[in-house]
Amino acid sequence: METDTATERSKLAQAAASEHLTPDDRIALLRTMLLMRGVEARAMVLYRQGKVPGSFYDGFGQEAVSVGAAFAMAAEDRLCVLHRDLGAHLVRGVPVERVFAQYMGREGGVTRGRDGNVHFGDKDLGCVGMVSMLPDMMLVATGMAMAFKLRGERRCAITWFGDGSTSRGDFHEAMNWAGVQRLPVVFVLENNQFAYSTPIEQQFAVEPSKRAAAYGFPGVPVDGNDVEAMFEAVRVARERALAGGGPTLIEAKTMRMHGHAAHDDMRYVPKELLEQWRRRDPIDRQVARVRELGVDVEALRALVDEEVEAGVEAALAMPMPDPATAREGVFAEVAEPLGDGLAPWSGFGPDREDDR
Amino acid sequence: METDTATERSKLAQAAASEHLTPDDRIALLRTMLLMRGVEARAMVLYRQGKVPGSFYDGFGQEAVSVGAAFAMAAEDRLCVLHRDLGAHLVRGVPVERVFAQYMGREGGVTRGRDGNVHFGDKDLGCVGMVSMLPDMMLVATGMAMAFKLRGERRCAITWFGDGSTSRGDFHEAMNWAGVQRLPVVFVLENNQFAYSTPIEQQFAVEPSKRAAAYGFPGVPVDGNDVEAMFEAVRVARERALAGGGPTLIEAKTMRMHGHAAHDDMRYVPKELLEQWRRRDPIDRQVARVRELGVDVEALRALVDEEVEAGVEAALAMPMPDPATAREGVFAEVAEPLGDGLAPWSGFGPDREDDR
Amino acid sequence: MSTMTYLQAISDGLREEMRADERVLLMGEDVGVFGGAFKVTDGFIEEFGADRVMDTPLAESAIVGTAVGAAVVGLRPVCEMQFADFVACGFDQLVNVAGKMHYRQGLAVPITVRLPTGGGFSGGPFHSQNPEAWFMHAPGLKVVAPSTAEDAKGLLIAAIRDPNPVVFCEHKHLYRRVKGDVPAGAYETPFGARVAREGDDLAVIAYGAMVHTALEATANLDGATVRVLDLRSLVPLDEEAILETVRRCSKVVVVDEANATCAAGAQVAALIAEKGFEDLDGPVVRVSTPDVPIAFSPPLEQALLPSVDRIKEACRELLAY
Amino acid sequence: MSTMTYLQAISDGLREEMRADERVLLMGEDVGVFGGAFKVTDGFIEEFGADRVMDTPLAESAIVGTAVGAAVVGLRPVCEMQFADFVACGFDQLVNVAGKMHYRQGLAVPITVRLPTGGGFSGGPFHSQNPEAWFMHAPGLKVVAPSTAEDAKGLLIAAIRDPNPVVFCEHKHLYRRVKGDVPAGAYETPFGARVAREGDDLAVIAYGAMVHTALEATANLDGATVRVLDLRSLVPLDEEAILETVRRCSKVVVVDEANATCAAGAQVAALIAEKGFEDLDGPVVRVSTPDVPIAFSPPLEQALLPSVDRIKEACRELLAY
Ligand SMILES: Cc1ncc(C[n+]2csc(CCOP(=O)(O)OP(=O)(O)O)c2C)c(N)n1
Ligand SMILES: Cc1ncc(C[n+]2csc(CCOP(=O)(O)OP(=O)(O)O)c2C)c(N)n1
Ligand SMILES: [Mg+2]
Ligand SMILES: [Mg+2]
Repeated sequence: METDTATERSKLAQAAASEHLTPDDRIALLRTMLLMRGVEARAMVLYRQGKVPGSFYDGFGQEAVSVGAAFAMAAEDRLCVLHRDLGAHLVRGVPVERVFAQYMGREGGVTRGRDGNVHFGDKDLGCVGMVSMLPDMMLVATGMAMAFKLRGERRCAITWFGDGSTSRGDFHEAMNWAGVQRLPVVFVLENNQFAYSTPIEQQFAVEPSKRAAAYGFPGVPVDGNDVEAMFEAVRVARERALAGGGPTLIEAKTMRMHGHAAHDDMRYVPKELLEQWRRRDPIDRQVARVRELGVDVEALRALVDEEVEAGVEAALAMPMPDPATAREGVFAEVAEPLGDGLAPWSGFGPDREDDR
Repeated sequence: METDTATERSKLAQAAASEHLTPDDRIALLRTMLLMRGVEARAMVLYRQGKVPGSFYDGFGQEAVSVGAAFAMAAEDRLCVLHRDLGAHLVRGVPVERVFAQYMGREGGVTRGRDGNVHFGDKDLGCVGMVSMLPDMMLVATGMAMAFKLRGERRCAITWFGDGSTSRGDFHEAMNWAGVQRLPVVFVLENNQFAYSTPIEQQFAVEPSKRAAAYGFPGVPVDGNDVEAMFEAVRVARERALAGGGPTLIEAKTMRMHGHAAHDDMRYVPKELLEQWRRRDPIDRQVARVRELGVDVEALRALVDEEVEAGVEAALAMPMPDPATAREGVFAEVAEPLGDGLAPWSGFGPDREDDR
Repeated sequence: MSTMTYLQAISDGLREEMRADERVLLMGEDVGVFGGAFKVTDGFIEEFGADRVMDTPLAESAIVGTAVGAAVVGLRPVCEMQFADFVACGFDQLVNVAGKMHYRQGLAVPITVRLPTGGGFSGGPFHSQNPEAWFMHAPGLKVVAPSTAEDAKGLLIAAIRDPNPVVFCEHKHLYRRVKGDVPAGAYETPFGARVAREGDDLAVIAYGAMVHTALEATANLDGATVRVLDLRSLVPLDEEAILETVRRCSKVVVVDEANATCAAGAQVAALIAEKGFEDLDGPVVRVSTPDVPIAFSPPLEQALLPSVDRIKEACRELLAY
Repeated sequence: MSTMTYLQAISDGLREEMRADERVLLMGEDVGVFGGAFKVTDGFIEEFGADRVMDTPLAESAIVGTAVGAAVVGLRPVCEMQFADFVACGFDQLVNVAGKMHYRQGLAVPITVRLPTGGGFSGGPFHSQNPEAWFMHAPGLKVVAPSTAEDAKGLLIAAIRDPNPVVFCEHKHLYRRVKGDVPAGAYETPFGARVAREGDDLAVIAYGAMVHTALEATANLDGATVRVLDLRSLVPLDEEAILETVRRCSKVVVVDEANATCAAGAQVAALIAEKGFEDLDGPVVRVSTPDVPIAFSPPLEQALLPSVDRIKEACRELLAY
C-alpha cells in the first residue's frame, strides 16, 4: 500500500475519478456512503443493546465498494448483494427503516424476520439476498447473466464477494462458466485483506485480479476506497458486458476496518495496518471532493443523521413477526421474477444516451 | 496440432526425450504401454462378450500419459490414478490378472468386486482408487502431499485428471491449496480434447497449462503422446516438489482415440482430427525409438500378448464374490496407511544418487 | 395416446413443455450434441437450438447455481445431472440456495433438477445411488419419483410448471424396461400417491422402480390380495393416501431401494407409527438396501438391492403375523 | 475430574489427544491464530504450532478432501466446519470419497469432522442446521452427537481413534450452557446410548441438545416417571438400547431438533415400528422441527424448534393414551 501524503490526497480529492459523474451524482455517492456508515454505526449500538439478535457484520471503511459499484447499475440490472454491501441496498432504494427492521428481525424487515441481519435482498428492487455459503451467489449472478444473454437483453448482473471466498470451488465454477460463455456479469472482489482472521497470504499465492486471465477476461485492480474509481471501473465493465464483451473481475482493494463481526476485537490485525488504511478513508476522500464543489457537507451529514434516527424509530415501532406464521412460505404459490430497483446515476436519466 | 512429417518423426524417435533413461528404462516404457493397450483391447472384447459388467472405459492412444508419469515416481510416492491411466497401475506392479478380475467384478480383482471396472487402486502399492466424481482425487493427492510436507518427508504425490474435470470447483480448491502451501504434488492434466462429447472450447476459454500461473506455480505443456517427454516432465516436477519448490501442473496434450466408454461411437469427433492424432500414436513413436536400440519389438509384443492371455485365463478362473459377504467391510477395524509400490525407473535403483 | 417407454415419456414431456413454453431450457453435461448420456434429449438441440439445450462445463454446482439465477429472472431451467450421484457436487446450491430462497425472501425458484437414480445394472457405488432422502430432509425442495411412463411425463411437466425447485428422480432401471400408454400433449400429474393395485390383506408402499418389484412380488401371494401404493411424490408426501392404506389393510410393508437409514421408507414408517398406529395389525416391515455402498459385481449388487424374493418373504411373514 | 463446560470438554479432548498422538492435526478456517469461531482451539496454535493447527483457506471441500489424503498416508486429521451448515460445501468429499473408501478398497480413512450444529440463538437459516441425518443416510460414515461435557470429550477421543470417518455433531447451544464433571486424561466413550434418567411410565428418546430439553420437560410430569434415553451415537445406532427402552416403557416420544422428514428421529421411530411393535402401548410420537428453514427472528425460531412445552404436551397426551 502506498502512503498518501497530504498533498497527494488533496489532488486526488479534487479530480473526479470519472468524467461521467455530474456534481449531483458525486454528492449522491457521498450521501449514500454517509448513510451506510450511519446506519451501521447505529445498528452496532442496537446490537450492543440487545435489539439486534444473532450477530452483526458491517462494512465500515468499505462503503465505496458497494456504493460506487451499485451506482453504475441500471434499474433493469440485477444484483447479488453481500454482507458488507449495505450501500448497494441503499442505492437500489431500500428504505433505512426496512434495513433496521431487517437487522432487528421485525416483520417490516426485508425478509420479514425469516433471514438474519445482513442476509437480504429486496426482490422488488432487483436484488437477491445472499446465502451464508460464500461465494455461492457468484453462480446465481452468472445464471442471471446467462438468461440475459440467451434472451438477447441489454442487461447485466453484478455480485460482490470477499478475498476469502475466492478459495472456494464456486468461485472457479462461476468465473469459468462466465468466461467460456462470455456472459454480461461483473464480479466485484472485495479484497479487504482478511477473511475472518485469515490474512490473504493464506488464501492465494497470486494477486487475485491476475486470476481473471486464467478465465479469459480482464481483471482490474481498483482503489476500493475511492467511490468514484469504483463507479468508473464498474461503469466500464458494465458497458463491456452490454456490448457482448463478457465478464470483468474488479478487484476492489480495501480494508476491513472493524472485526469480522460484532464479537471480534481483531487482535490479529497489526495496528499500523489499520492506521495506514484509516488515512485512506473512503468517506473522507469523497468529502474533500464534494467540498470542492461548494457543498455544505456538515448539513448533508445532519440530514443523513436525521434519516438514520427516523429509520430507527420507525423500525422500533414495527412488530415482531407473528409466531403463528413461522411455518408459512416455504413453498411458492406463483413464480414472480425479480423487479427493478432505482438507478440513481444521472447517466441513466431521461436524456442519457441510449447506452443500454 | 503440428503435422509431423515422416522425417521429423524418425528424428524424434531416435532422440531420447530424457537423458535420465537407460536403454532398459526405454524398453520398459514401451513394454508397459504395450501391456496397457493389450489389456484394454482384450477387456473390450470381454465387455462385448458380456463378461465385463457395467460399462468400460479405456485409454487407447493415451498410454504415454500414465506410463511415463508413473515411471518417474518412487516407491514411497503416492498416486491417485484415474480412469484412463491403467499404465500407472501396471507400473506400480498390479498383476494383469488382477486387472482383468477387477474389470469382471471377480473376488480376485483389486476391489474384490466392490467397485467397478476402472475405479481401483491397490492400497498396498501406493495407489488410491478414484471415485467417479471428477476431479475429487486432486484434493486427496493434495492432502497426501500436505502430510508429506508436515512430516518433513521427501516424497511426493501425483494425480491425473481430464480437461473436463478442470471445470469443477475441486480443481480450483486443490490447485489453490497446493499453491498457497507449496505442496509436493504433481498434477497431470490429461487434455484429450473431449470430456465425453464436450469439446475443450466449452470447458475453458484459456489453455489450461496457463492457469497454473493463477496459483503461483508452473504449468508445463507436454506432448502427452511422447512417453519419454512425459517421464521427463514429471521427473523434473517431482524433483522440484522434493526440493520444496511446490506443485507443478503438467498439461499432457493427447487425444481420446476411442469413445468416452464402450457404448459411445464418437460421432461428434471430426474424422480428420482422429486421423491426425493416429499419426502421432505414442506406441508407434516409442517403438521407433526402441528399434533404434536394436531391440526385437515383435518379440516384445509377443511376450506382452502372452502375458495378457495368461492374465485373462487366470482371471476367468477366479470366482465371483460370495453374495453372503456383500454387507461386510463398510467400516474398518484398523487403520493401515497405504503401502509402497514398484519404482521401476533405474534412477531409483540401488546405485542411484540419493535424490529423494 | 401412444405406447412408449419411461425414457421416451420423459423426452416427450420435456419436448412438449419446451414447445409450449419458451422459458424452458435444458442444462447439463452432454445433453446437447450427444443427446444426453441416456439419450433423453436426443434430437433436442436440432429442434430447439444450442441456447435452449445447453451443453455445460463439467460443473454441477454451476449447473444448479446458474439455473437458480436464470430462474429468478424468469426462465424455467431443467437441469440434468448425468447420474443422480453427481448431485452431491451441486448439493450446497440445491439445499442452501434453491431450497431456502422462497422462505427467506419470498422469491420463487422454478427449477427442475433431473436425477437419473438407482441401481441394478452394475453401475457400482457411484452410478447407482438413490439420494432422494437427502432432499426430503432439506426444506423447500419438492421431490418426485415416477414409476410409470404416464406419470413420468405428467410429473415432469408438473415439476417444470411448479414455482418451486423440484428434484425429479427418474429411475435408470426403468428407462427402457417399463412401457405404457402415454397421453399425447401436455398434462400434469398431481404430486400425490396412486394405488397401483387394489387389495385388502396387506399393503406394500413403494415408489420408483420398487413399485414394479413390489407388484411382481405380490402378484400371486398365496391368494392374498395386496394393495400396492405408489407414492409418486415424496415431498409433498401424500400422508392421507398412506394412512388410508393403513386403515384399509392394517399390515404394511414399506419398500425402498435407497440405503435403509433415514430413507424415504423410514419417514413413511415413522408416519404410520405415529398417525396410523391404531389401524396397525402388525409391525411396519421395511425392505430396503442395507447401509452399504452399491457394489459393482452382480452377485454382490443383487444381494444388496431389494428383490422380488425379499419382498415376498417379508409379505408372507407379515401375513402370517 | 474437574467441572467444565461442554465446549471446554471438547477442547480438553482435542488437547489430550493431540498430546498423546502426534498424528493428530487440526484443520479449519480460523482455528489457529483466532482459536476457532467458538474458541474451541484457543491457545492450541501456541502449544502445537501452525503445522498441527492449520488455518486453511475458505474451502470446505478442500478441508475434507485433503484430510482424506492425509489420513490415508497415516495422519489423523480433525476438521472443523466453522458451522455445521457449511458441510454442504464439502458434502461430496465426505459422502463419496471418505464414506465409501473402505468398502471399495479396504483403505481406512481415520478422519473426524467436527460440526457445530443446532439453533436457538438467532443464527438464522444458515447457522442453525442439524444435518446429521444426511450423513446417517450415507454409508461408511459414523455419526455421534454428545449431550454432556463428559461424553463430548470421550466421544471426541473415540472418534479420533476410530479408523473410520466420524461426523462429530457438537451442539452450539450447549457449548457454554452445559457444564459437568469431566474425568482428567484421555478416555473413550463408546458409541452407544446411555440412560439419562430412569423411568417406567414413558420414554423420551433424544440426542444432543434435545436431551436437556427432554429432561427438563419430563422432570416433573404429573408424577409419571419418564425414562430419557440419550442416543449419543446415531451411526452406529444403539438398536438394542432403543428396543430395551420400548420394552420397559411401552410408550415413546422421539425428539429431534432437525427438520422432521427423514430425520434421525424418523429412523428411530421406524425401527421401533418394525422391531418394537409388540411392546408398544401407543403411537410412536415425534417432536421435531417442521420442514422449514430455521428462521432468524426469535419469535419465529422459537415457534419452530422443539420446546419444553411441546415435549411436555406430547408426553402428557401419550401418557393419557
Ligand atoms: C462456505 C463458507 N464457509 C465458511 C463461512 C464462514 N465465514 C463467514 S464470513 C467468513 C470470511 C469471509 O471472508 P471474505 O470472503 O474475505 O469476506 P469478508 O468477510 O472479509 O468481507 C467465513 C469463513 C462461510 N460464510 N461460507
Ligand atoms: C463430477 C462429475 N460429473 C459428471 C461426471 C460424468 N462423467 C464421467 S467422465 C466425464 C467426462 C470427463 O472428461 P475429462 O475430465 O476430460 O476426462 P476424460 O474422460 O476425457 O479422460 C463425465 C462428464 C463425473 N464423472 N463426475
Ligand atoms: Mg475479506
Ligand atoms: Mg477429456
